[in-house]
Amino acid sequence: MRLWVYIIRRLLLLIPTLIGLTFIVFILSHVSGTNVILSEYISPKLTGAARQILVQQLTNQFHLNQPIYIQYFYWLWQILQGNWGVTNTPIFSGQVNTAIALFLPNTLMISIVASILIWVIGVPLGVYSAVNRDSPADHSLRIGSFTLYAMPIYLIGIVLILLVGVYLKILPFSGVVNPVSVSSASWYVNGISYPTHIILIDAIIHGAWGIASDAFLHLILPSVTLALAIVASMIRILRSSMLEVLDQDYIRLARSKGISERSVINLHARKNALLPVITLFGYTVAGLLGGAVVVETIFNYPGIGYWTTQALLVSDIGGIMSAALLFGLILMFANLIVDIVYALVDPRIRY
Amino acid sequence: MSYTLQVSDLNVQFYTRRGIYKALNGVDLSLKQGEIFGVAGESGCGKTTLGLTIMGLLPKNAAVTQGEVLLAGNRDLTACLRNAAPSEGEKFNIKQSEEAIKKLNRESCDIRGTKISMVFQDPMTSLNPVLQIGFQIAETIIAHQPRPLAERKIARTKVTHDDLGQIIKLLKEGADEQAINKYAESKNLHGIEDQVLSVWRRNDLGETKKEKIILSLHSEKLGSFEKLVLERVGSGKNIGGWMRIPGINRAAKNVLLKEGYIKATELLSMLEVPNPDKVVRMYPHELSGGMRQRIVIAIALANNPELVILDEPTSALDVTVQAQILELTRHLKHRFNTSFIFISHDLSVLSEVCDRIGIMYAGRIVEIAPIDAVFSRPLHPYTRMLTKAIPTIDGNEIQGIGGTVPDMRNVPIGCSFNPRCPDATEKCRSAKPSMVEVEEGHFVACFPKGD
Amino acid sequence: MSEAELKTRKWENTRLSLSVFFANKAAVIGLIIVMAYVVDALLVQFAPQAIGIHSPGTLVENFYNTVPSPPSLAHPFGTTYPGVDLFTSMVKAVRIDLFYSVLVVAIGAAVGSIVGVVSANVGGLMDEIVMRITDVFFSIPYLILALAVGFILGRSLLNMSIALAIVWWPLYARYTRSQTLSTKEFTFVEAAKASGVSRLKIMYKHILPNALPPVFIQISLDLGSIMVIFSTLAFIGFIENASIPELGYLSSLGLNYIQTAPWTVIFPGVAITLFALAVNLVGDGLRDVMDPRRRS
Amino acid sequence: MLIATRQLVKHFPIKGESAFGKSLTLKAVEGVNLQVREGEVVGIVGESGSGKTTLGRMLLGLLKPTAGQIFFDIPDEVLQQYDACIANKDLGKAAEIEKQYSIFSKNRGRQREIRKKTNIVFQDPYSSLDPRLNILDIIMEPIVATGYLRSKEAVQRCMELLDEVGLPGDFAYRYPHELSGGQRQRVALARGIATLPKFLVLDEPTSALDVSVQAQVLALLRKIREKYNIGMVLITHNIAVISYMADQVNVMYAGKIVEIGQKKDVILKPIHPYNIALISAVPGKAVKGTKIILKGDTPNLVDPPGGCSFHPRCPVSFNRCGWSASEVVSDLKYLIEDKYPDRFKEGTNVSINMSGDVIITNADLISVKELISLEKKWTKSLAAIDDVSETNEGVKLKLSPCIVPEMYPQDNRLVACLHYAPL
Repeated sequence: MRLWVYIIRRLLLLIPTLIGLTFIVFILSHVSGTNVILSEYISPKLTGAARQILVQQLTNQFHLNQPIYIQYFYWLWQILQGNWGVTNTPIFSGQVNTAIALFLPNTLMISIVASILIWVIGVPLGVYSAVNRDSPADHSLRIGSFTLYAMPIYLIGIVLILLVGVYLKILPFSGVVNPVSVSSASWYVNGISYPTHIILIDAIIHGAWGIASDAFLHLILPSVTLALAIVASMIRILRSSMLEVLDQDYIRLARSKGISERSVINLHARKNALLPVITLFGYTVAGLLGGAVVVETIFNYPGIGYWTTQALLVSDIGGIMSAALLFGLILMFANLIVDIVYALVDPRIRY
Repeated sequence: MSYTLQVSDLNVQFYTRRGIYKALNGVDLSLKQGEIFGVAGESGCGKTTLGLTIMGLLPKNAAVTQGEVLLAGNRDLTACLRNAAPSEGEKFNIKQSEEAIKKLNRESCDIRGTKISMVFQDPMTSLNPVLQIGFQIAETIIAHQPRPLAERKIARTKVTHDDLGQIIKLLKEGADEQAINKYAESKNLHGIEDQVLSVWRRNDLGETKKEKIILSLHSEKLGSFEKLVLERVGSGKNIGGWMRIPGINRAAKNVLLKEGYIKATELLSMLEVPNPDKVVRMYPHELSGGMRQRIVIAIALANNPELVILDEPTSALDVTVQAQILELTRHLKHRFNTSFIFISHDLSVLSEVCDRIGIMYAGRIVEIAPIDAVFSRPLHPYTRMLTKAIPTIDGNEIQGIGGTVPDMRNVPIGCSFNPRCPDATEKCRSAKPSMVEVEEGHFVACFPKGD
Repeated sequence: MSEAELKTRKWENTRLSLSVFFANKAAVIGLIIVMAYVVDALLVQFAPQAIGIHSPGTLVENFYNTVPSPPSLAHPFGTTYPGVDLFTSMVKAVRIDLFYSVLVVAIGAAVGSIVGVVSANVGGLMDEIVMRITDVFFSIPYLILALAVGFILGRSLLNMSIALAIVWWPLYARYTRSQTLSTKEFTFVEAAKASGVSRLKIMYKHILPNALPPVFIQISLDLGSIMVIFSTLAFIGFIENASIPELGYLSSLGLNYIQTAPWTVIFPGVAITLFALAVNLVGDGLRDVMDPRRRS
Repeated sequence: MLIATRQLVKHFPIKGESAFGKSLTLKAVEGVNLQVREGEVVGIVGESGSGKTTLGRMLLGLLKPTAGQIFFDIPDEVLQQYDACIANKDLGKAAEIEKQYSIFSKNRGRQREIRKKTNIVFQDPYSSLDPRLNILDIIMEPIVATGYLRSKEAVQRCMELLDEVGLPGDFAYRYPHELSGGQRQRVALARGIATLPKFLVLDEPTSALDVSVQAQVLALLRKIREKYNIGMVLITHNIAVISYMADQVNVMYAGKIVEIGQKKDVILKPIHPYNIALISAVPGKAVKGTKIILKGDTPNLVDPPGGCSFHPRCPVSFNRCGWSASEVVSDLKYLIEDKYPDRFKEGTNVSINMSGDVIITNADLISVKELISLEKKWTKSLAAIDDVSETNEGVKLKLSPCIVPEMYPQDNRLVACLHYAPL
């Protein structure tokens, strides 16, 4: 079974999960009765006859009078066509699609930077603490990762803000970019940068290095917070799987070959130890996206998470449900990538 | 009489939470050149610990309290392990033992894999599941003998078509290895003879096919970077200097690795592995148990070591596959003139292959006998009862040994077999018998019946 | 071999596991902290007056000086936004947090393990369906799913814990299922089947006693992380405008005073971290006791 | 007859990389006929992958067979009657016998009866005893489960059993992890004979034990057999253990029984080629004659070789043994390209045409014939070539049809080898 057969099989497996995901989101958004949905589209001030006409028009538009599963298919058809409904939250109100186009890039930015940090920090530390087990470094690392694992994400964020932002004053800790430096840029119109809506990349495209560096500084703190929250569990998993691998026969055989201890660790042990970490990376991505909600609120970094919490405060059902669906899709895509990477690394899966 | 290995009064102890296990209580052993020495014993007698101690692969909670292991007369392998062991009364310090093991690993890099190598019991777990077979073989060659590899490749670029024709003519006239070596030396094509001979010795190819392969060995083109690496390694210098930068270092290693794969193919064809060039690219999980054990043996013999320790190599294999491996071991013994230590719990397997057998009980060698003497005239009561307990296919009466294996935390004083020994005397319970040479080459650690 | 011998045999076995546990200093410290939290919660629940707490259920707000004041003799941990004394409200908050976390773990573990055990044994189609359902639950980040479910049920603490339980049971279902499947591989299960023991009896006499202990350890490890998630949900404003003493909510009160009054957020946060850390240490210690390799 | 099986088959479905749809199956056991009399010890010997363990588990009903019947406690004449019915296709009567004697019959009484009269002892002493129960509960389990004795007498019975297997009485309150391998295997044996069964399956009982402990356990097995006249099926890969314990011996290879007979015939005078190689491969000086070293590995059971499944490795295989076209093609390719490149032009190509014959393109008839006669002795597959003819497509090689060997009687034993098939 070569690689592409395996990938196709994974894709086919995605379909039931996808249907399940959309069904859950549909149930959640429709279980509280149709009037809640209508309240989304009709401003409370509208009353009397005008309200009736609008209600009637919306009912047949959304087929609200038909049985539940027919509604589901219509709703799903709407989603597939890209019309995800409407949301009104303090920071943004209008079509969900534009909200996504606006906020998604920022969240992806933080998540990707955080993932890179997790792998760059997590792997060497996990391997190091397993190799010289019970050394002082190992103990401090374990205590550090235990504490980080036990700390709620918002506490990590606040501690970082206090330490780095307030006390040392070297890193900005709120918003995406310093409004002063951006006000003059032509491509930055009331909070939205064009063409990619990510200020850092747009600044680079437009060659405004000052703004780019400022945007980058704003990016560091949220991603570091997110990374610290997840790196703790990764170090724990990597350390225990590394310890298990170091007891295996093939490591003893590698040592009996007389090759240097460093290559025994890097070539033989590390690759095998990473396998369970890769499979559990799907969970860390879930933690990442979950964490983004909190991190964006603390650093008021306008991403999907910030939009979700705003939607929660004003109980805007459209926002929350589309956010849940969006996060679900991102996670599913991430899990697919994780499976493919795993098949690449572990030959036993491929054939 | 040159001994490849001398073990004198070796004592090893394991410190666990449930007490101190005395695994080895004074093992004496001297191994002649090119000999297969069998170590037989039941589980818990310390035979695997003996193999691991010689290789220096003991776990953290183990310590060599006494005795030494001398390789080829001078090199003491267990020095740093010994002085890490706690002296009498002092508590075992795991930190110290860990340091000692790290030091030992660094120091014995030039012995393990070249002078001594080891084959473990279960072929299913001995090979790294995520690395290719060729890589795992080439790795040990590159670690210890990068220079011959480089020379082989350079030789291939320098050799001309008629040189090869000349060598084939020599081979056809039945010239032996030295003659070919001399010829290669004269044309300073060092390294070509090794490749030609390994192709010539393959018995799964026809005469003409071999000639075709040998003749195709010439005029190999080299990239500039490859040339640089090979020159450097060929002249004996290791990959140092500016080549130490990670990116370049890996590329340099890959150059050698490609040649390592070719050498691995030759090794595997010598060990009768069918279509070796395909196997080199495969992963361990695609091969059967017997095939994997051959590959582990190939790894062990890659740098033709002086001593190979085989720890129960055939116990996890089927009878017919085991016969293949035992046949292979006999064949290798003549071919390589290395000495082997063959550890097994099954005396009949040892009788197939070994020249001398040492019977171990409770961490000591109680009898050393030439192979035919073990079954015909066993001297030590334990050996006598052991040979009687093995069922054979003509359905003889078998008789077990009373009692159980002694608890290694408090080994019985005097001769450790006395609780289960039928003719144990008062002397056996008090004094520890030393090895006595009853016949030529036949030693036993037991008081003669009389006193 | 009288009854006495049997008892000493059992006692010797537990003595060994106790010695393994208490040799692990960290686990002991963890145990002490957890005990402290539990005692605090019980005291507030049953004898609030004993420790001078008047209204265990609500925050005592004092709107005269809403500006948070630094830690002083009167207020050991200082006060937070609406003039609420942090120390007493934190003491009150522990009860609520602990109760709801335990509730979530209990529901999640109960539902999860039953589903896991049954699907591992019935196998076939049912097992496949359960696996697909858990896949779906795993495909949404648990914080978001909890948000969405909590939002539908209404934003009260009880609904929040039900939302978390709904999100958390698939984890236990998967874990119990894999434990049960690996226990079924042992040959003593087949030996029991061969000696005529009924499937049901094999289940609760052989498979469960060997499969469940590791699940209990996983539960103890999760108690800490559930409390963290619970307070995170409260922190991002899941509870409408209730003035309920909850550690996450207390932290959120001090959110816009970070620069001037950092203690308003730090102290409740540390309280949660301490508990989660302690529970993890205890869980780790228990795992060493269970793991045969470490006992030798 | 204590136990009799008829055409027993077991295929395990595997989630393989089948070509979209056709589900692959591992053919573990293929058409096995086994017979065990009261008090007789039948040895089943074979290497890994020969299906002996699967067969053992099916005899006790732990695994449901894909096809075939297993009868328990069936009188001999009813068995002959059943064979006759099957022979002349009288399925009605056969089904009726099956309903009455098969071990999978539905009525509960019969099931309880069978459970009481049969049991099993496993190989690995460390995983066949429940770590959470003490020895008393372990041994008592079959007694209580089948209602053989009430719990009060059961404790007494356990003490007797412990004494029977040579363990001190105070072991009853110990836990499995406090015992050595040999002691655990004795406890497993005590559990096996707790309800005085008439039939006991021993799946590699002594392979995990040391030689001295193995000798004690084997002696104990012999004593129990004589004392209680228990019929046993001893499954092992160790031929010496078989020669010590068993009366009748079945040698299995790739899911089929290749030789059945008394111990003195099958082990001392083996005639099936695989059996000869197996006996000669047994280590130890006692084996006379030269050693036969088999090439290759145990066959892949997902699509086993056609005809006699040993033919690819068999030193004495001949044309009707079951050589398939693909095997002949691969051997010819190897010979043409590797061994005799000078005899054949570059463009020679070997392929299989529609009707299953082997076609060699642009090679002349004489050199092909010469090659076959030269290499026939070593490359066995060439023996399957009946005739070589020149056709427009190229040189055509007609292969002889292959026959699946049955059990043919040969000097008072049964052997599945075409050499001994009546012509």
